[in-house]
Amino acid sequence: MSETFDVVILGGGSGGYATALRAAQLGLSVALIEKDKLGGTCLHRGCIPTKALLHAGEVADQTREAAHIGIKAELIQIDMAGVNSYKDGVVAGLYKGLQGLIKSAKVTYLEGKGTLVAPNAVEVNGQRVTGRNIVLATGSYSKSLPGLELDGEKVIASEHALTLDRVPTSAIVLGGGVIGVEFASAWKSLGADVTIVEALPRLVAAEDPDISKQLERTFRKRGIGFKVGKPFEKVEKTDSGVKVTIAGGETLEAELLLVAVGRGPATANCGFEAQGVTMERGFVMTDERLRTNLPNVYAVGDIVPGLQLAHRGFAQGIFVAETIAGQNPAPIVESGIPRVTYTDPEIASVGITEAQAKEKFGADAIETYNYNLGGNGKSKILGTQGFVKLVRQKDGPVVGIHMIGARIGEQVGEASLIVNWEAFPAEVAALIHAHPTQNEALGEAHLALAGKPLHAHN
Amino acid sequence: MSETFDVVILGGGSGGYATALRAAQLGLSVALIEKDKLGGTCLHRGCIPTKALLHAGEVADQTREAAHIGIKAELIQIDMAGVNSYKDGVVAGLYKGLQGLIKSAKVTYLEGKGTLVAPNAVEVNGQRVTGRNIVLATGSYSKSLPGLELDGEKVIASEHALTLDRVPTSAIVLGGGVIGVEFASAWKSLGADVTIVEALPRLVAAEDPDISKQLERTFRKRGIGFKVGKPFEKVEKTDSGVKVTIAGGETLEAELLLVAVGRGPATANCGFEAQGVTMERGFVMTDERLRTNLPNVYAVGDIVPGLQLAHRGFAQGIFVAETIAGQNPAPIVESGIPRVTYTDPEIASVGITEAQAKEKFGADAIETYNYNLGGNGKSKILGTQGFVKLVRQKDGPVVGIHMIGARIGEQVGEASLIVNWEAFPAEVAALIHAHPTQNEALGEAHLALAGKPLHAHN
Amino acid sequence: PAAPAANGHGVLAKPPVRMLARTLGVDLSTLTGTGPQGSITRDDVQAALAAPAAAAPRAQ
Ligand SMILES: Cc1cc2nc3c(=O)[nH]c(=O)nc-3n(C[C@H](O)[C@H](O)[C@H](O)COP(=O)(O)OP(=O)(O)OC[C@H]3O[C@@H](n4cnc5c(N)ncnc54)[C@H](O)[C@@H]3O)c2cc1C
Ligand SMILES: Cc1cc2nc3c(=O)[nH]c(=O)nc-3n(C[C@H](O)[C@H](O)[C@H](O)COP(=O)(O)OP(=O)(O)OC[C@H]3O[C@@H](n4cnc5c(N)ncnc54)[C@H](O)[C@@H]3O)c2cc1C
Repeated sequence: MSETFDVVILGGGSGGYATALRAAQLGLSVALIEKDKLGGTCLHRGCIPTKALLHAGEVADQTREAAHIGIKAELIQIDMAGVNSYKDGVVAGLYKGLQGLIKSAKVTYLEGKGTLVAPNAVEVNGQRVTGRNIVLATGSYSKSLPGLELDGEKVIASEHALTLDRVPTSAIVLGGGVIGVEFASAWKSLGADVTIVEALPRLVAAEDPDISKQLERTFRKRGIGFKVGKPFEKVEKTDSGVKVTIAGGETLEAELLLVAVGRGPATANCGFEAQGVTMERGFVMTDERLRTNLPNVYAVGDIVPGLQLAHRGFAQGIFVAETIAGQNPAPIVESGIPRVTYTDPEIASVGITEAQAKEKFGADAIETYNYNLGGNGKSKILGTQGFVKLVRQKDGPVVGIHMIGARIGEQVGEASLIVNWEAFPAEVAALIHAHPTQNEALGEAHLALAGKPLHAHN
Repeated sequence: MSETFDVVILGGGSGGYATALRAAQLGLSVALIEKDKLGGTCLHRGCIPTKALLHAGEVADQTREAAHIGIKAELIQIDMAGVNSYKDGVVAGLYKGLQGLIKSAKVTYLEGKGTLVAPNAVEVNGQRVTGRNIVLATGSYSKSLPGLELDGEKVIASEHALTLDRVPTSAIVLGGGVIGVEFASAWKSLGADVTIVEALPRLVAAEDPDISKQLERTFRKRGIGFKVGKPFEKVEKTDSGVKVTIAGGETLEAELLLVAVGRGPATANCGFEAQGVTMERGFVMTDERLRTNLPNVYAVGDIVPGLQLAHRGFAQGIFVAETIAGQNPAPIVESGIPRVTYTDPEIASVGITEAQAKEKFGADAIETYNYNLGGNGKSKILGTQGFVKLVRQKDGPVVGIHMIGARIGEQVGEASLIVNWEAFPAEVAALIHAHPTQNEALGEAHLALAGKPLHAHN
Repeated sequence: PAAPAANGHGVLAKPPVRMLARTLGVDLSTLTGTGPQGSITRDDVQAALAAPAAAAPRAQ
């Protein structure tokens, strides 16, 4: 290619395509290089298909429990072919939409594996594509543990789990982080017998401990097994599936083992090291403006150390595009990024945990409040338990919000405004919250923390 | 009673009990007089039981449609006794909680019909209860039309509809406002054949016209009939039910007629006029600080002209209690109160409509944006259609947010912060919204209105 | 995302701070911000209230 692009982007996932769309909007010429499918992990093997599975699971559970609310229904069968075609249909629709967006944005889309061959050039399909700026956005892959080999059949990763043609009769999920608990929740709802094995002492260990406790309590009620504080030792294949040994020698058997022990940066063999990009354990190191050590070379998304979330990738992509276009966007504050786990019950959080707040401000300088969803009419109607936990600086703003309960993920928008805009509890309490919504629980929590509880039992 | 209370409250509904709780918190002595049940309309005959019905309907619909997403299920029967015991169970649980709150707040609770007998006294059960301040909170009742008599059997109001022991085979709903469309939606989901008759040219006429259009489109798809711009003429009882004649002479037949033509203030025979309280069409007139014309006599809730919503009553109650305690709370801005209609699809709005904004600022001084939920992953997963409509002042803040779609009511919290804090689209766009949530649609709408659309097709 | 944005008069302040200023009757355009990128903080608003000469609070 003789043209020199303003921006050449390597990788067409959340981070890469957001960069491309925003750069094109700002009048820059853009080449987007993708070896597989536009949309990347999130659209094809991540966020979207998992949430479709979880929704199918929610409907299955609701059908099972419908009689409790007077709706006599029978769950006849989980038709996994049907679930998959629903899931694939959702993905296909969004994929088509995204392709349309990239096309109408006049981004030059190049299919093929790209390699960084110079600080200003990527080679793809034997062609050299040069850019005044390069954005690395090659994403991540499912990691495993040393000596634990994925075979895609009995020992699988999330991408295999999403293409199974059946619900496993039983499954062991290795890893109690976001991806692990989401699959455990979905499979249980779809009829599998599930046990989670986690080396750390609690599930979703990145969340506030109160959240872990409530998730574990509900998982226990739902019959989802979990072994926490139990490092994995080995897996053996048996005729019927797998046999897993965990710390202490206990063994567990199941039809398959899902390995969900985290995602590593997909940066091998992309020419990054060869061109002198500073890296650490495979991650691309950047400053807070997402600049690598090479001039005009940026990185976005899962290859940059931090939260591995699609919306962080979107935001980083927009940030880098605006930077390249000469704007001066404000750096992204990692703790202000909202986080949702789509299990039943859902988890949502933004800002810092109680422990982090104590460390930052001192134990005496913070206050917390837990509002129990038991006092929330809509949550009672949905039959869910959980809470909204607020962490504030004494005489200061709310610095963290942590929530758990059915459908509670959708509350993260208001929570994010509160934390990122550094609102005081009294300021939120002064705003009227609609009755009867789950959203009202956020209002009630702030009323209570502002010293004027309304429907609060403590 | 020899004791003179700091506050005597007449009516223990949303407005009255919120006044009582907040006043007690502030150290005031409080008497709360209620002739029926603590909790009032909202808890026993309004917000809560209707939302339980609507949730039962949601589950019924989801079961019917489960096969589309691979969950083979059969809806065997709507067991209305079961639905009612679920609904009553939710109400009973919240009722118990509320009684506990009033008790532990040390509010003097007096059961009986109260009459204002002096500007500082209410008589109840032959006893005179005096107060340094009086708060009128007697609420509202279901209105009818001239000549249209409710018999509680074939021609009923919402309170009768909530105690039906069956789902009517067919129903005509007179009135396409919030209460009418909610019953229509719930009954349709539970298997009834429903037709709404509305004199105004559109359903939910208080909402932005785009919202009405989308609701009508979805109701049409759901097979909910409606006749808009058709004033009611008369109803005749037949052997099998009712025969309703509407403008133009068209007749409709059904098992029953639900009259949902609005709620009037429940102020007759309470002694208000006799004591010289200024009233209009039965409503108690107040200034923006909720003071009536009589010294130290306040009014809150549905008897004060304006939005008839429980959370407005809560807020007014808190406001009056704080005023009486000598605080100086900021007056409530009526347009900043969030509004949710719990139909399928749900409707949520806060701030002013496009038409109101044009009137207020001039047609050239505003901008709007409609974000279609078709671009929103989570909405696709839920299989819902709808949009988020923003109304802003040009180069100014967002002044109105109007939303429609399944479960979208829960987005009203973020919307309310945006409108009430007069945020600019760019300020909301700068905050990261979690993927894949419905909440993200609010983020995308603001990104688009800020000139930097991401997943938006126009 | 934590950065404040222009409020239409070229003044930088987060929405709740603007609301606070309005409630207290402080005109933001008369203040010099001490926050990130010159944004006006709560402390700036409170300080202006304490020193009315400099801030010229306006009646609501
Ligand atoms: C099971 C699962 C569930 C998840 N759920 C959520 C969720 O609910 N919410 C959320 O926010 N996040 C979720 N995530 C995380 C989310 O998917 C990632 O954070 C996001 O996809 C990262 O975007 P990215 O652009 O950095 O990388 P990717 O999406 O991985 O995209 C990288 C792209 O680059 C391409 N590529 C790589 N190397 C080359 C090369 N050399 N040449 C050309 N192309 C190349 C790849 O083919 C890929 O398409 C989930 C992840 C998984 C695995
Ligand atoms: C079907 C329906 C659905 C609704 N859904 C919602 C919704 O989803 N969300 C929402 O926000 N709002 C909803 N509303 C409206 C909400 O119920 C009212 O806005 C709210 O109840 C008003 O509170 P209030 O305190 O003014 O009056 P009420 O709740 O009516 O309470 C007044 C109380 O005063 C008592 N009383 C009256 N006169 C006397 C007297 N002389 N002596 C002693 N006691 C007396 C009554 O018994 C009653 O308990 C709904 C209403 C209905 C009818």
